[in-house]
Amino acid sequence: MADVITYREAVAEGIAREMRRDPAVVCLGEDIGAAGGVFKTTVGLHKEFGPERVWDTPISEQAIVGAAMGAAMTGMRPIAEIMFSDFLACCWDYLANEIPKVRYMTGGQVTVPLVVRTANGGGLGFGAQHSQATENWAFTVPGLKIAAPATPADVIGMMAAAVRSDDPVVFFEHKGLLATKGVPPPPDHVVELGRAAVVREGADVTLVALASMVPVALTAAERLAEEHIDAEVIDLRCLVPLDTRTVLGSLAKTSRLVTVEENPYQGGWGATLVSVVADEGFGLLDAPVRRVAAACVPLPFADALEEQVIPTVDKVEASVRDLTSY
Amino acid sequence: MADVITYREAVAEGIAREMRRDPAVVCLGEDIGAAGGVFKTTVGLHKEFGPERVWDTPISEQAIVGAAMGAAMTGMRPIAEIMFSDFLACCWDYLANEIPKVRYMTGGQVTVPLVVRTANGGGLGFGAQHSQATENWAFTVPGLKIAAPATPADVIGMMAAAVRSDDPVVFFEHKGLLATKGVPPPPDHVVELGRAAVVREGADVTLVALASMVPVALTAAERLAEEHIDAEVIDLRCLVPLDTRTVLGSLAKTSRLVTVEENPYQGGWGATLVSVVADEGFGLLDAPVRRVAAACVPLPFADALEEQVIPTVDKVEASVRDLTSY
Amino acid sequence: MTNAAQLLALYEQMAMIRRTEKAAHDLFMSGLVKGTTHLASGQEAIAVGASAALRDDDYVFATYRGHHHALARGATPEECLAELMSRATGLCKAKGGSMHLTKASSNMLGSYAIVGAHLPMAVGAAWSARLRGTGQIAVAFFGDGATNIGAFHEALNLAAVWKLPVLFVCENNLYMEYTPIADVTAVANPAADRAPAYGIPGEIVDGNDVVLVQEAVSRLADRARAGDGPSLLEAQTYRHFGHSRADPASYRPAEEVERWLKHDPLDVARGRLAELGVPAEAATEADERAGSLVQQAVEAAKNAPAPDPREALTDVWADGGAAWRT
Amino acid sequence: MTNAAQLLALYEQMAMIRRTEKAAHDLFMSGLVKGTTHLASGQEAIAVGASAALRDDDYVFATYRGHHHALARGATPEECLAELMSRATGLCKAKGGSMHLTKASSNMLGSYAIVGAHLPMAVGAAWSARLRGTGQIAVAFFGDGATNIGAFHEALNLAAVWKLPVLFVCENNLYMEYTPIADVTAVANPAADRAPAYGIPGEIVDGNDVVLVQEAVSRLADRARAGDGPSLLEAQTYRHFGHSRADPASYRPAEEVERWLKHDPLDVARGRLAELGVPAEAATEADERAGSLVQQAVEAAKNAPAPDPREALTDVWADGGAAWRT
Ligand SMILES: Cc1ncc(C[n+]2csc(CCOP(=O)(O)OP(=O)(O)O)c2C)c(N)n1
Ligand SMILES: Cc1ncc(C[n+]2csc(CCOP(=O)(O)OP(=O)(O)O)c2C)c(N)n1
Ligand SMILES: [Mg+2]
Ligand SMILES: [Mg+2]
Repeated sequence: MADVITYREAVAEGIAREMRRDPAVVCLGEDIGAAGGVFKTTVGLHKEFGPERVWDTPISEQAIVGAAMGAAMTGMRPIAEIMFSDFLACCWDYLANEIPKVRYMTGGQVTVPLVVRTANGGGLGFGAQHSQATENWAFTVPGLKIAAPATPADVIGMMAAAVRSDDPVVFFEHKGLLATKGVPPPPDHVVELGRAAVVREGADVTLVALASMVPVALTAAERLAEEHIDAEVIDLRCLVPLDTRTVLGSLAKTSRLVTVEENPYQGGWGATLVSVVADEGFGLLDAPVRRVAAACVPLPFADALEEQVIPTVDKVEASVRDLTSY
Repeated sequence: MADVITYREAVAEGIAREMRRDPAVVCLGEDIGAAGGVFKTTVGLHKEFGPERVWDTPISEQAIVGAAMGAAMTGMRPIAEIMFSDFLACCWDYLANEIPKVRYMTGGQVTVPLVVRTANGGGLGFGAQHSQATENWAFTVPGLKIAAPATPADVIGMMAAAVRSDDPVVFFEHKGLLATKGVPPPPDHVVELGRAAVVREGADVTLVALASMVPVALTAAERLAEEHIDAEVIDLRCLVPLDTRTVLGSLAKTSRLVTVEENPYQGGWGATLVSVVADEGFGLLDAPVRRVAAACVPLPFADALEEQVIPTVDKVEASVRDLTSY
Repeated sequence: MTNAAQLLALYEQMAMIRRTEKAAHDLFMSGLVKGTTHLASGQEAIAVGASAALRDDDYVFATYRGHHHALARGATPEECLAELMSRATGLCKAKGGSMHLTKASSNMLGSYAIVGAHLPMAVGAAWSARLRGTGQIAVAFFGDGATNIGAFHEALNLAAVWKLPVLFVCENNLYMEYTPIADVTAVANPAADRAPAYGIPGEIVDGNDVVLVQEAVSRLADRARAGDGPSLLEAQTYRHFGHSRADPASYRPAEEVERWLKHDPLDVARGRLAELGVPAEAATEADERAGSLVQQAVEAAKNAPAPDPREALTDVWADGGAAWRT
Repeated sequence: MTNAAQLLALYEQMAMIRRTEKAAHDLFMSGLVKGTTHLASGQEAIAVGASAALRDDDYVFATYRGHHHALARGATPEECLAELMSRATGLCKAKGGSMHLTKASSNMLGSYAIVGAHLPMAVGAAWSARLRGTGQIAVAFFGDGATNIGAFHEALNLAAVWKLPVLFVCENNLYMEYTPIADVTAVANPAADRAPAYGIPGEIVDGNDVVLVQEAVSRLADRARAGDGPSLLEAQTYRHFGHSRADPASYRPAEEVERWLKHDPLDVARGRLAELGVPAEAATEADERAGSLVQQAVEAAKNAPAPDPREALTDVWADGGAAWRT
C-alpha cells in the first residue's frame, strides 16, 4: 500500500476491502464498471470482481436504487452509485418512502443493509443541477443513516462501517475533496457511524463542519489563531446518527457555536443541530449561534458567482470574529 | 355563497375563482376531473371548465409536474395536483432541480408561474407512505414558495395569491383539516404569501405553528390560559417567504419560543426558524427554545401509535409549561 | 393440468380470501378498521393461481391492494385482520395496516403503496437470487395504472437487459382509482402491449380463471428459472368493490359491472370443478370451512390487545431502536 | 426538397456550430472555460436539419449537450462562448454554463442536465400551444441513454394519450457517457423500437444527413400540427469528441470511430451540394465566413467583463431578487 492515498482512491479501496471480505457485497451504477466510474472512484473493481458483482446499469436511477433495495432485502449487501447527488431527486421515492420505512412498516420483518454512494457538493463550476450538497435532503427522512467523510482514512473506515451496517446508509463523497490526500489506514479500519471527530481543539468557539467544509473551517481556525481566537473544529462525519454529545461537550468549554454548512441556509442540517443546542445547551451559550451556510439560491456556474454563494474561509473567519466580540 | 364553507370546498372554490378570472389557469392531475378528486377538493371544476382545462392524467407524477412546468414556461398558469404529498418524492427532480432553478440558471430568461397542490399530513391512519408532512422537503430547496393554509378563508386567499404569483408555489392542503369549517371570504380575497397571522395574542410565550398544528397550538393555548400562561400563537401560513419578522416581533414581547411542527424533528422547518432566532433574536430569549415536532420515525398505522409520534395538544402543553417554569 | 383435489384446494383458498375481505369491509364499515382498505375481491384467482405455480421460497412483491397475495402466500386471516384492526398481533404489529401487509417469513416481501415502486425491488430480488444461485424467482404484482409510471419502464428494461428471473404480473381491473385505464393509456393492453419495448414475452390471460393463471405463471416461471429472462403477464380482471374504503364505484357502467360479476373467479372455479366431476357439495363444504376459519379469525382479532404505545419508537433500525442522535 | 441555396445556408450553419464547438474545446483545454462541456460535434445535422423544418416560434428543449441546438435556434457564437467563459455577456449571464444554454427569446427553452427531465416539459409546452391555439409544436431532443429513464416513458404516454403536437427526437450516438447504449438497453433501436408502446410512429433517420433530417422532421411536424399527435424520431449519429471535458473516448473501437468520421455531416452535406451542382468553393467560402464569425466571437467573449458578484443573488424570483424570508 502506498504511503499516501487520495480521497478518490480511498473510495475504491474502501469498497474493495469490503468486497474481498464479504461475497454478499455487490455494486451497481452507471459507468462504474469497465469505465471505473465517472469520478474514477470505482477503478479496479470491475477487473477484480467481474461484471456480476460490479454492474453497469442503464440511466435508470429508480431501478438502480430500487433493485439495490430488493437485493438488500434478500441477502445481499448492495452498494448503489448515484453519479451526482443531485440525481437522488430522480429516485427520491426510494430514499424517502421505501428504504427508510420498510423495516418499520412491516413491524421489523425486513432488513435493508445497503449503501447508496453519491458524489456531492459544489465549487467546481458544474452549475445548478450538478453541484448541490444534498445531505440535508436525506436528513429530512427518519430511517436513513447519513455519512459524509472528509478524509481518505475516514472514507475507508466509514465505508467499512456503512457496508457492514444492517441499516441503509447514504454515503456522500465530496467532489471537491476527491483529489485530496491522506495516509491510508491499516487493514480492517472501521470508523463507527455517529462519532464526530474533534479535529482541532480550541477554547473560544466551536466550529462544526461536514465534508468539504471541514478544511474550510480548519483553515479559518488557523487564521483566527493568529488573532488569538482559539477555535475548536468538529468534523461531524455523520448527520445520522448525529453526535450532539460531542458538540454539547465542546460548547461546555467554548460557549460559542458556529456551523459551517455547504447547503443553503433554509432547511440546512446546521439548523437542527442549532435547535438541539438552543434547547438542551441554552445555558451553555454566551453569544448568539451563527450558521455560515450557502445563500438561498441555486448554484451559479461562474466561479466568481459560485464563491459568493458557498461558504468560504473568509466568510467563516468574519463570522467567528464577529461572534467572539459579542 | 353559503355562510360556512369547508376547507375541502374552499380548495375547489379557490381554484374556480382563479379559473373564472384568468383563462390561462388550467388544472391537471390524477382523478381530479370527472371524479372531483380523491379528496373531493376539485368537485365541480370539470363540469364548469371542461376536460381541456381540467385534465385527468395517468399515474405519471413526473409527467404531471414536468408538463405543468412546460406549460407554465409558455404562457399558461397550471395547477398540478399530486394526490398525496408523499408522492412528491416520485417527481422530486422537478421540485428540487428543475422548477426552482430554471429561472436562475437561464439568467432570468424563463418564468414558471405554476402551483403544485398536494394533500399533506397525518393523523388519519394512512400509514407510513400516505401520511407525511413534507413541506420541510420543499424547504430544503431555494426557489420554491411554500404555502400551507390552516383555514378555509386562507385556502381561498392563498390559492389566489399562489395562482397569481409569477413564482412557483407548492401548496400543501392538510388532510386533517379538510372537514373543518369557516366563513367564506369575500370575492377577490387575496392573502399575500409570506405574511404570518397572529391568531392569538399573548404575553408569556410564542407558539409558532403551521397548518394542522395551528388548531393544536390554539387548543393548547386555551388550556394553558387556565393555568395563567398566556400564549401567543402564530400561524406561519408560508415557509417561503418565511415571516421571521413577525416571529421576532412576538419574541420581543414573550421572550420564549416553542415551535409546533408535524414533520420529524430532524430536518424540520422549525429548526431553521430557531436558528434565525438563536442568532438574530438571541438577546430576546429568556429561556431555551423548544421544538415540539414529530418523533424521528416513519408514521405508524394504528391510531394509538400515530398519536405517540405526531405532536398533540398534551405534548405542546407540557412543553410550554416546562418552559415557562425555566 | 390441475387435478380435482388441487383445484378444490385452490377454490378453498379463494373462498377464504373472499371471506376475509368481506370481513375487512364489514369491519371497516362498522368503524373497527381505521385508515383505508383496498379490497381485491374479484381478483383472487390471480394471487391463488400464481401462488400455486410458484415455489414456496420465490419472492412476491405486491401493492396496497395486496390482501389476496398475503393470504395466498401464507398469512392467516387472523394476522391480516388483526393488522387491519390495529392489534398488537397484526402481521406488522399494527404499524403497517391494510396497505402494507407483509409476510417476510414466507418471502412475501411486502405491499407497497407508492404505485410502481416495488417493480425495481423485484428486479433486485431476482438479481440477488441469481447471484446466490438459489433458483428462486421474483414476482411483482401491480395494477394497470402502474404501467404508466416511470419505475415500470426502468424495471422492465433492467430486468430484460440482464435476463433476470422475474415475472411482472399486471392485474388489469380496468380502473385506476376512479378513472378508466383506457382513458389515460396509449395502448389497448397497458401491460402486454408494452412487452415488445423490452424485448420480452407479453401474454394476456383471463385473470378470473385460476387454472389459466396457474398455467401461464408456471410456464413463465419455468422460463425465468431456466435463465431465459423476465416476462410480462397481463391478467384481465375486475374488482367487486370500489377502489378503497367506502367507494361505491358509481363511475362504472352497470352493464360492465354485471358482466364481470357473472364472471366471478369463484364461479369459474366451481364450473371447472363440476367439469372434473367434483360434486357441488365439496365446494360448498370448502366455503363453509373458509367461512368458519374467517369467523374465528374475526373473533380472535377482536379480542387481541392493542399495541403497546412504546412500539411507536421501535423498529426503525436493525438494533430495534429509533435513536437518530447521541 | 431543399434547393441549393437553402442547403448551402444549412451547411454554413453546421460549419459555424462545428467551429464554435472547436473553439469551446480549445478554450476548455487552455483553462478559459471552467466546469464542463459536452460537445455535439458530429451531431450538427440533427439540430440544423430539424431547425430548418420548424417554425421560428416552435419550442425546443435540449440537453446539456445542447450547443448545437442553441446555435441552430438563433443564439450567437459570441453569447454562447461568453457563457462558457463565465462572462457577464453570456447567454445566461454566466449563471448557466455550457450545460444550460437557453435562448428563450427564440423559444429555445433551455438545456437540461438531468437526463430525460425535459421530455415532460416539452409535452407541457405542446399542451399549452394547443390550449392557446397557436399552431406551435414542441420538440425535445435527447440522447439514446435517456430512453431508459422513467420520465421518457411518462412523457411519451401522456403526449400520445392527448395527441399533443410534440416531437421526440433521439440523438442516438451509440454511447451514454462511457458505456455503449447497446449494453444496457433491451431493444436494438432504443427510441424507435419503443414507439409502439405508445401507439405512435417511430422512425429512424440518418442523423448525419441534414437533408434527411429536415425531411423527416418536416413530415412529423406537419402531422403534429395537423392534430395527429406526437411521434418519435431516432437520428443515428456519433460524437466526434469524448463525452465531456477532456474525455479521450478510448472506450470506443478505432474502427467504429473511423467509420463514423468518414460519415461526417459536413462531408455529407458537401456531397449533396456537389450533386446539386454547387461549386466546392461556395462551401469553402461558407467555411471561411463561419470561421471568421467564430474567431470574432472568441475575441469578443475574451474581452467581455466578468459578471458582477452581486448577480449571484438575483434571478431566483420573478421580482428579480432572492429573498426567502422577511
Ligand atoms: C405514485 C402514486 N401515485 C398515485 C397514487 C394514488 N393511487 C393509489 S391507488 C391508485 C390507482 C392505481 O391503479 P392500478 O395501478 O390500476 O391499481 P388498482 O388500484 O386498480 O389495483 C392511485 C392513483 C399512489 N399510491 N402512488
Ligand atoms: C438522471 C441522470 N442520470 C445520470 C446523469 C449523468 N449523465 C450525464 S450525461 C449521461 C449520458 C447520457 O447519455 P445519452 O442520453 O446517450 O446522451 P449523450 O450524452 O450521448 O448525448 C449521463 C449518464 C444525468 N445527468 N442525469
Ligand atoms: Mg386497476
Ligand atoms: Mg448518447
